[in-house]
Amino acid sequence: MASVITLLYYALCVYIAAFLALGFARTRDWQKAALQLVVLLPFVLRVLRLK
Amino acid sequence: MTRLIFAKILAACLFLACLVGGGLEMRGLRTYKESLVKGPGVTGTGRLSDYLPALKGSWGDTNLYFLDSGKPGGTALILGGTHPNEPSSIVAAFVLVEQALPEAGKLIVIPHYNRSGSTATQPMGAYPQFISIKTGWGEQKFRMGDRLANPLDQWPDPEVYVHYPSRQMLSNVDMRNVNRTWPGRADGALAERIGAAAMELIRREKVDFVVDTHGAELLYPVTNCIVAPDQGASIAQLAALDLTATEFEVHVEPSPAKFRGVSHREIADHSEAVPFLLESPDPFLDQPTGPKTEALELDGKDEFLLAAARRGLLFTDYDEKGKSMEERAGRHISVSRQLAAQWSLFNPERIVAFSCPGYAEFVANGLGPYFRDPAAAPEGSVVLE
Amino acid sequence: MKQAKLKVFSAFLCLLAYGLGAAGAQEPPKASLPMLSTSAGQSSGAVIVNALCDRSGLAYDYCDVPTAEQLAAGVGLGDFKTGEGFHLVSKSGAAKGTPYKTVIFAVGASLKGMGASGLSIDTEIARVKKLVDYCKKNKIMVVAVHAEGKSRRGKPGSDNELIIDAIVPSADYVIVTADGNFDGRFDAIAKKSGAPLSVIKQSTELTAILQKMFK
Amino acid sequence: MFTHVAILLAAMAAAFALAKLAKLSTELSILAMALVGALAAGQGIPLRHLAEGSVAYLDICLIFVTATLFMNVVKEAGGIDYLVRKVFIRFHKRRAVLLVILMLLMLIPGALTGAGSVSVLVVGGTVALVLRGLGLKDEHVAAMVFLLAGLSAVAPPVNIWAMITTAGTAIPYVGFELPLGIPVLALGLFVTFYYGMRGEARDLGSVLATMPEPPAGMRAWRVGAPFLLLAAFIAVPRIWPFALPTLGLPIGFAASGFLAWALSPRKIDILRLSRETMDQLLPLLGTCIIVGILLQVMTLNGVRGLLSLSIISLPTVAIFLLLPVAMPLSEGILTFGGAAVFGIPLIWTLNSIGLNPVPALSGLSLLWMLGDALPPTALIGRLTVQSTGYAGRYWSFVKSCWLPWLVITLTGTLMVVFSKQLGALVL
Repeated sequence: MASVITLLYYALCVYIAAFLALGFARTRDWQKAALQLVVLLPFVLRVLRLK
Repeated sequence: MTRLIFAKILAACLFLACLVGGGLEMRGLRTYKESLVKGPGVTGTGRLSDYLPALKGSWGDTNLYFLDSGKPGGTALILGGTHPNEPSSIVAAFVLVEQALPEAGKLIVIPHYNRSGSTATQPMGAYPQFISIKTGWGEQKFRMGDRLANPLDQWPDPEVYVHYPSRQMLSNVDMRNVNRTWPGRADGALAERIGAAAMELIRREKVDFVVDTHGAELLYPVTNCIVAPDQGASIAQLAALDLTATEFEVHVEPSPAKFRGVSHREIADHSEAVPFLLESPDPFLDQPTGPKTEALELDGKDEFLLAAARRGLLFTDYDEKGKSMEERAGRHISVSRQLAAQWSLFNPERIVAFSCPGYAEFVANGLGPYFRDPAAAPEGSVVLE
Repeated sequence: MKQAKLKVFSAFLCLLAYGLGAAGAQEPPKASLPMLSTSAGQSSGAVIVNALCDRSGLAYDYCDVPTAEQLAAGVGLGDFKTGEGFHLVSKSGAAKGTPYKTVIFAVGASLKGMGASGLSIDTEIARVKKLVDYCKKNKIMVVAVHAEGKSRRGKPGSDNELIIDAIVPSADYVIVTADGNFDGRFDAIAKKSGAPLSVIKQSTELTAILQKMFK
Repeated sequence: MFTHVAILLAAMAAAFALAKLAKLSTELSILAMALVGALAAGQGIPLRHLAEGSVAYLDICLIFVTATLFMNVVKEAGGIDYLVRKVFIRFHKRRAVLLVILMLLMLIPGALTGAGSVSVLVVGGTVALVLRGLGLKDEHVAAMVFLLAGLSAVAPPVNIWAMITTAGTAIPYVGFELPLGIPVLALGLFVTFYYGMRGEARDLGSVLATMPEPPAGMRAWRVGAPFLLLAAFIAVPRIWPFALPTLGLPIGFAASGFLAWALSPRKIDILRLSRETMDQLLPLLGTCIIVGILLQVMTLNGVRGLLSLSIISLPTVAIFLLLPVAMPLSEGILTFGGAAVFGIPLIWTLNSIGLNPVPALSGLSLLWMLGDALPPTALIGRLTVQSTGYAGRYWSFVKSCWLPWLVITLTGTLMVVFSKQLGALVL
């Protein structure tokens, strides 16, 4: 049960990361693009189980 | 347009550098194994999961070392690495396993009580990832960990941590603090399972007293001390008086009855064993210090803290000499020895006695001579921690 | 077995203390059992006194906050109930209700300690004074021990000094560590009250003194 | 070392100013400040530290995302329009009752989660609509929503500032109910009536006419059920803490959002809504993550140590005098990090002079709360602007907070100064 919940959290991170990546690809504002990547970083680190 | 693409590529490069470079470095800590050489005192090894199968295969499982004198007496459990960011505790446990010789009764030593926590450093802590102690044969390298269990092993945190079984509310991250999850819960979160396993170990091995070693900030009133519940007050007090008279200042703090989840409270309340928690002053942990470097962890010298000391803000003496790892790890061993001696006077049928280099030896010779060379160790005696 | 070991160890300590010539110039007065160990000011000094009583193999009762009425009820302290900040440890082995012959006060004020027992400096002083009055009236020997050194001393009028004033001048015997007596305050009080005074270097020397007192 | 670290601090401040001059966003300017802090300390670009710092507020970011997504679903489904209408029709004649209901609505989500931003995100928009209906000026609506959201974060049972500090000082997180609860309720009522009694309630008909029409199929249970589910997610772990594994708020919000989506009478394109939500939240998430990085760098180069040393080295009176300014500022720069940098050493220092840490921390959190309107991060302030639809200048809404700000500052500071005397509140 506990591991299912943890998995849901990883899924949530993937979901959020996907939108951030999409946002990065689409935006025409370089500052926004940079910010998308900064925000993306912790989510990807968690999904890859690096931190 | 080209500027936008250029900016995006640059940002992506930086992102990938952080992800790969930073990620690999953190992965390096997570997977690094310390070498420990079983000393002549070690008569057996085990795993914490032997006492709670639910821990098996998890990052909460950890090695135990038995040092049995073969002579009748009592049993003491010594915990290192409850808070892996207080490494004097881990260093002391390593020396105990490599050097201690039991003379009566039995010692059980756990060098990495919170193994999960020893595999990641604290976000915003800016810790070094490793600390290395020079020896005659090279360097003995230790992981520098976090106070809490690694979120990769226990996630998510609750909004507020409700302690089992008292229902006291504690800070949410304390659910990953193995010194807030005593006496544990066999089907709880990882840190709670670690507590439950340790309680089972205490019961099954008929542990008489537990020594939980820590480091503490110098700005923290509970430093330089033994924290003991009523059951252990006299033993702790006599140990403190004798040590203060002979080796170094140490005092006793009573275990607060209302503070749940901590070893010095719950072990006393939920078992026959008497717990003692040792705090040795560790400047690295204080907020007002310069950069958190390996040198600061090892020699404990810091200018900011010195300024704080001059203004009378610290709860222990502090000067240019700092508070070295030798001193801090040595205190843990000397206090443990002294507690065993006092324990034995009060409980002659459950004597625990052991010899091991401690404060005086470390301060005089450094820590180097007390680590064995894994390359020169007899076959089968090297354990990867 | 247990007692024997303790005695051997404490005899060793006695010798040590004697060898250092530090057991205080004055020969301690004789005291009798049962004995109650208690606190004046709720600092951790009481734990030190208890630990050293344990080491000297002395049978004693301990209560941190008895009232004069409870003391009057003798061993067992009447209706006293143990709880948060209210401790009673019975090791004297005497029958319930046996009147105490000696009360040892560990002197030292701790806000934290008093707070834990729901006391303030004023209520604590009032409690201690009533206890001492009762002892005086009933010929119970009052021993004041200041074992925590300079850290339990303060400016005139501070909690620590007030608690010293509340108990030490009425004591039948005063024991203080040298650093607690750095300014000679205990000499002055003892001179005025006429009570014997022992100044010790280390609180561990109390073991030898206790053994002599209750021999 | 003092001079060296002081120079680093100056370099970081200069980097921020220059970045702002170069028209970089606040978030990127803070990032520049962090990078310069590391470079100037001779650390190069410390990849591991940047990565590690970025993770510090990951869990809080997850709450922000899921809570906002949940509320956006409810809004999209027409639930908010429905709710506002009903509340307004029912209570528009009993202004005081309506105001107290609105206050409690604002206080509860933040009290339970510890994040005032959740209050703003979950109910801020709704409350703002009703307040406008009551005839409040835009600035006052925003001010009231901001202040109540701040107070909700201070309110028990979950106060993150106190939790960070207690965890760092080994003080149990107990006894905060009254020292936090009493001032929050008193100040909450003050704020509510200070703003709420201004302005004429417009007549029902004209107000309703300005309010969007909820979709035809909308019913009370369709709005209520997701909120009930959310309440269950928050309540169950407290009532039966050992019956379930740790769920955490994000899952609660996600599940409630899912339910709201399923019950919506309108069709909702969840992918589009998620994308919009992420867009809406980007500055907030960026702030949190970059502040984590900044704090990591400040620890790495010693600036954090210097700052905390300087505050605890002051004489007690100076500390008291400085608190009303320094604490909100630290929150404005570091968000919750202010509690870690200043709270922990400050509580030890105050404790050592005999003050009671529980009322003192309660007082400090009242001061920290105000900082959520201050730049560079202005966490709750910016969210307030976003969710109340406030269109005026940022500073004119902050200015209209002046009297409650003063009262809260005074209360907080006095609670620290007299924490010893307030010890009786600690049960």
